Amino acid sequence: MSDFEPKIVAFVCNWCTYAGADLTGTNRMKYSPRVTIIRFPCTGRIDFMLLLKAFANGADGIIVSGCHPNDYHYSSGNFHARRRWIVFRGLLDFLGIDVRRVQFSWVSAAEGAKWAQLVDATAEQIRQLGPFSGYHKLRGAGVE
Amino acid sequence: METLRNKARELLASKTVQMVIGYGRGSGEAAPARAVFIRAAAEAESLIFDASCQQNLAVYLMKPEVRQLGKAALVATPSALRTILQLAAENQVKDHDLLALAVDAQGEVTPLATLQTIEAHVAALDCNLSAGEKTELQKYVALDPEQRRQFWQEEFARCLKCYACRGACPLCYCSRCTVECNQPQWIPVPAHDLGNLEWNVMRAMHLAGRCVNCGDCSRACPVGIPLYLLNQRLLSEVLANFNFRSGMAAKADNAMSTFKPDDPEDFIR
Amino acid sequence: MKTGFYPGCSMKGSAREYSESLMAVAKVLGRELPEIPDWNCCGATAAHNLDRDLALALPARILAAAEKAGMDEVLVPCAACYSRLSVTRHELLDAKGSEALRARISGLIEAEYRGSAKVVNILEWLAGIGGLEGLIQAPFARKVACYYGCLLVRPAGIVKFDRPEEPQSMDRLMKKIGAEPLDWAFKTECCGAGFSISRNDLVARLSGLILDDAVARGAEAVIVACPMCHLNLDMRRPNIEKRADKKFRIPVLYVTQAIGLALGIAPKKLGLQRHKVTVRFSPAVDKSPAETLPPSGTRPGEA
Amino acid sequence: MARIGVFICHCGENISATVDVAKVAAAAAKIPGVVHSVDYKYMCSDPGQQMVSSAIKEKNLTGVVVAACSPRMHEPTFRRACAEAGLNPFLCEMANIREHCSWVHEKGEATTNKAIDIVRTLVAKVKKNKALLPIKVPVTKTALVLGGGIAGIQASLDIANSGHKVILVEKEPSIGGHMSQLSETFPTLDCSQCILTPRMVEVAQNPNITLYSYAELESLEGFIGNFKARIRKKARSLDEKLCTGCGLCCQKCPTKKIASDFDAGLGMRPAIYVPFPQAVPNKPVIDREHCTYYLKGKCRLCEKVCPTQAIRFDQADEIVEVEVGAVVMATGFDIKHGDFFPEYGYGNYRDVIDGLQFERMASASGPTLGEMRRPSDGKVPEIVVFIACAGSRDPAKGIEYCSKICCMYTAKHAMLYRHKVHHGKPYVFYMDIRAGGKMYEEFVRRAIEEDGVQYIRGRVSRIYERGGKLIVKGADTLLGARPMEIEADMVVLATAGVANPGAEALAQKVHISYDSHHFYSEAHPKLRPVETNTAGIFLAGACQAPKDIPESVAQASGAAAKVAALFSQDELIREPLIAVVDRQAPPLYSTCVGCFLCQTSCPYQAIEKEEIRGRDGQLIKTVAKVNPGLCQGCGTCVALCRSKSIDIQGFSHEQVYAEVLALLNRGESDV
Repeated sequence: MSDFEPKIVAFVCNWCTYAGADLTGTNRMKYSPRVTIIRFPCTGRIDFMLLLKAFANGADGIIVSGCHPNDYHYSSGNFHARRRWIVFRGLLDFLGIDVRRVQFSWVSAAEGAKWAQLVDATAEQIRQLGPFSGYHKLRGAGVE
Repeated sequence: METLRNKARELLASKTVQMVIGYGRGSGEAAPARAVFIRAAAEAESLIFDASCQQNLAVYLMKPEVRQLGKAALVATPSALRTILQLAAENQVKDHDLLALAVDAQGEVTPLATLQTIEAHVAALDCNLSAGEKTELQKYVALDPEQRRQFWQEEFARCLKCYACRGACPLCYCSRCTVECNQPQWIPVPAHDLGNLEWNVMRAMHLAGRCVNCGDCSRACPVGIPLYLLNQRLLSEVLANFNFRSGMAAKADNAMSTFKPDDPEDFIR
Repeated sequence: MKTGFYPGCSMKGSAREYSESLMAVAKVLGRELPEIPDWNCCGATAAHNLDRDLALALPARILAAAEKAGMDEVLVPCAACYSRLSVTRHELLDAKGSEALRARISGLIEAEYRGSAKVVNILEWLAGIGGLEGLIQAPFARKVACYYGCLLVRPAGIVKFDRPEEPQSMDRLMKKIGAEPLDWAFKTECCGAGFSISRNDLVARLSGLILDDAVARGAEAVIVACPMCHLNLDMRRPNIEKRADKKFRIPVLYVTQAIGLALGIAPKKLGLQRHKVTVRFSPAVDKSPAETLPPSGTRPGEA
Repeated sequence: MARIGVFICHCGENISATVDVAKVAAAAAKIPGVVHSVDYKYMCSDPGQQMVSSAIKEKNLTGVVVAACSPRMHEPTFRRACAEAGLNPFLCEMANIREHCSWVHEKGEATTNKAIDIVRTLVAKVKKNKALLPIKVPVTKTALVLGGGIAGIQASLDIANSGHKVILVEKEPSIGGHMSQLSETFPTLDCSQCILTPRMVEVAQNPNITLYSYAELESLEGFIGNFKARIRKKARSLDEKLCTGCGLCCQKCPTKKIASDFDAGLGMRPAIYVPFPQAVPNKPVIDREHCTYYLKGKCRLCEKVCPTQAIRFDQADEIVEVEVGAVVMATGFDIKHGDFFPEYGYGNYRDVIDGLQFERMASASGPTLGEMRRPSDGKVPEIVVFIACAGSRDPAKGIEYCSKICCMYTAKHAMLYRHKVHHGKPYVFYMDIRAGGKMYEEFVRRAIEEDGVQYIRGRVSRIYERGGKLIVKGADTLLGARPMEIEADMVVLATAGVANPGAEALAQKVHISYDSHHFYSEAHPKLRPVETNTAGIFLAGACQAPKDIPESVAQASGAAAKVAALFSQDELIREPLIAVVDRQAPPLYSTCVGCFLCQTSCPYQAIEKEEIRGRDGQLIKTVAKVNPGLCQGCGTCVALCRSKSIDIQGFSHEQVYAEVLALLNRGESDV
């Protein structure tokens, strides 16, 4: 499976993790190109159905990251998000969907290094888990 | 059952309510009991109550056609009472919209006129999952992920996307459900594996912290998918992580729209 | 609510009068105090200097026996035992990694320690008994210096009893039996404790300071709630007098003895004859009323 | 049909070094809906921006994607360029192919493909963008200042002098706050009243300032620019217009023995009183809890002696409603008292006093007319021990922070004591001296070297009374932690600075957040110290954290500048990236079913209930409505809403959904 290149989508919050990724850039820190970012105003805005859409359309892994609790721009969006993820992970696990394919984290605007490590670690883990073909095959009827 | 009938006759005669929603004789042994809407004192005779009367009648409180008939007295099983409290917590039911006729296993009828009295009545009940439900749920939790994936794959394969589960559930009262939204198309319309999975995940998530485990969704499912397992799993997750139990108070914040600074986050890097 | 009684070594030996007065008072107050079956030594200061597991296992075995006997709480009159049992309960229940430690210690003592029994000291137990005022036969109308010693109130984080720097619970008890607790400075100062054997010169100095201040303020008795404090303040009186080069007549009473006297129990039953310093009081004298102006710390409108 | 323009930037060679920009431009050109796709060396330069605006005009583009640096850098630049070219600025998006791509990956196929992915994602998003107009919110150009201490006074004067109306509300009968209780102030030893009272008079005389003293905030509703405040004017039991402030009533009042709050419990005051001679307004107040008339219905002596018959015993509280555009919280702080230090005998021994009580003792208008007289027997104390950090920096007492001003006022107290009692012996027990302000260190050195204050580095363990003396047991840690005892005549504790008792209730009334010690929380500790997370509400002075007078005044002027900036425009312009609740034609009116989960989750209380009624006034349904003035656009409600009835402009359901699909190379039709 060494030549398998995972496709990973990162849902991040604009004020903290997106800015953290910018900092990784300004520091010219290199990390795996397998992850592409989609910007949200806050982690509170990330809808669990978007994660399902990402998997359904070919993503092998997902990163969801935002402001650390208490270090928030909007004062409570990340708290609500955390509570939603706890329940969502419980449901995915109960349905037998491998929760290791979704990596949750807090990355602040000052943690450029942490963003690079997070991406590399997630890319490596998803590479070991291999393509999420089981889920992609579910597409059933429809354009193929 | 006699006390129930007298109570209904008395309420209708004195016009305190315009209608009594209760259980009547069903057609054949497949459906021994069905919901009846008594609007005249004379018809109170057809009210029955026995072990087969399980349906959560609170679902009719949210149907516009029933609401416009005026104030109703509802023959309420324990889960129906908890549903009324949860609906009140979500601003759907006001204090004097209805009169609940709480009825327990022995057929004892206690009228509860206000949400306050319903709350007190519910507080005395044991709202945990029954021992049987717990062991069954545990049986699935104990499986390894691949076995669970296989199990649900087979179960969801039978789903016809008929949405009977949505119709039976008293807490599914949205005028336009997200399933009907096509800009963007959140849930695939066809009943293929992906569509069925995404529908069931959405339904379970939308009931997290709200479902009172009345079991009507599973009873309504024509192909017998054990939907109650999903709700019970999330019910216990919400209780374990946030120490929150739905349908216990008329004025309660929803588990998913509130938070505690120290919610568990061991899975977050 | 079943309350067990843990005597420890001193209550059966050098502090017999403490146990006698406790039992006499308990009888009058109609309280059952069954001893914990097959209790063992709590390890006192020796154990935790030698081996941590030993220092935890000994008290754990006591508490496990109490729980097995269905006791909801355990009265531990001796402050040192109270401290050991409280610290053990904290280490095995609340502290970090207590599950693993509890399992290991339960293995050592071959009994399952669950931690259901609370540990209660003499002042907590007495304060919990309502209606004490109603049973007073002869009010103990004396000026008293309440001496708490160290282990009753420390370590504050674990013991969580009264205010560590300026406790009031014994003062309140004394007021209930008609005594007048004095405001003095040595409530929780050290009496010399374990140095009583190895360095009794230190005890003479430290206990001397305590008695000196109590007498200077007109106290007619020092009230204690710990066998070690009683031993140093009473039995070491000759050393104290020799070092201070002056006589100290002031008697040292256990809190249970003072309450016993107020309840009208005969001194002999309270073991007063066992004291080194004879327990004698000069006739009662009337007292001056307290001042009226509020102390500087309180603001107008505040209680 | 969408007509999208894509502009790929080389950024000098920051992007082109590792990303094949030409290939990205070519790939972008093939995306359905893209009608213009070019790359250029410096998109953010003038010629670069010119390319964008001319392309918009020539090809009447309906959307622009600039693939360059982070939107946090140049989004405003390109949005302005589009606006000038006639395209709604919110139809322009930036694709971050520099920080998130070229700078962080090696040159090669994968990097270029990722750049193409990013561009394709943003093109899909821009197709779903809608033209948005900035939100305009009217601004009421009146400020409400809560608290009439030095911070409130300074803020009110600055706002008034910038030409805006101010309503100053003070809880006590007079403004002045704690500063009016001080004797002299560090580091200059200015007499506090001399530098404060002119400002108080200025407040009274300033035409733009309306002063409500002896009044408290009853409630505050609304949002930035449009607050409605209800102020409770507590009944003074006299007619302020008639009263000339002659003070006859206060002299004649028979009930004299009431502990004066202004004198921190040291001195006495009558039932009808003016807190201190220079009070503004100089109108007395009847203390109804102690006045014999209110207790027993007799006396009324003040009414008899009053030359202008101003006394009104039956006067009731009055509620005043005002509309304000901004609020400045300047409610100040308090010092810790009560049975907080039993081991020091504080609250038990009368000669163990706190800082404010020492100030009153040293003040010429104080109960001892400035003489050093100890409270118990009125004797002049020969030996005085000052204890710094009495409660502060002490986690066991629940206060782990440093109260910042005690080292300075303790040095001042010791110095004042020496000035008044030349043969007196002051000791100061301290842990560390914190004198970081301008001329602060010099002030403390002067206390030590010239005024002979004995500083002892160590803590005091216990104070007990013996033979009329206070025995202070401490340790001198600079001399090997040698235990020591001082037989003092008086002890002054520099107790911790804490929030006012009513601070939490007031914060809840005003909807601002506060920390665990009930000090009000600033928006950002370093960069936004005078603002709160609630738009339109600002902070000044010690209500935010203990601080000295210079800082309180500086912060007050800062808050005033913020208010002036807010009032400089007639309307408030806000980014339209806010949530909007779905509205439909009748009979549905809205897909929202009124469960209001969104309302409980909104941290800014921006969601209100709207009752939809038919023409006959009959309530049809109650649905959610977003207040554009308050919504900050976090989107929590959007992801919570089960029926997807609330959406956020700029990150709408359709936009983010399109981004996910485009990123994974799926067309729109692939469901």
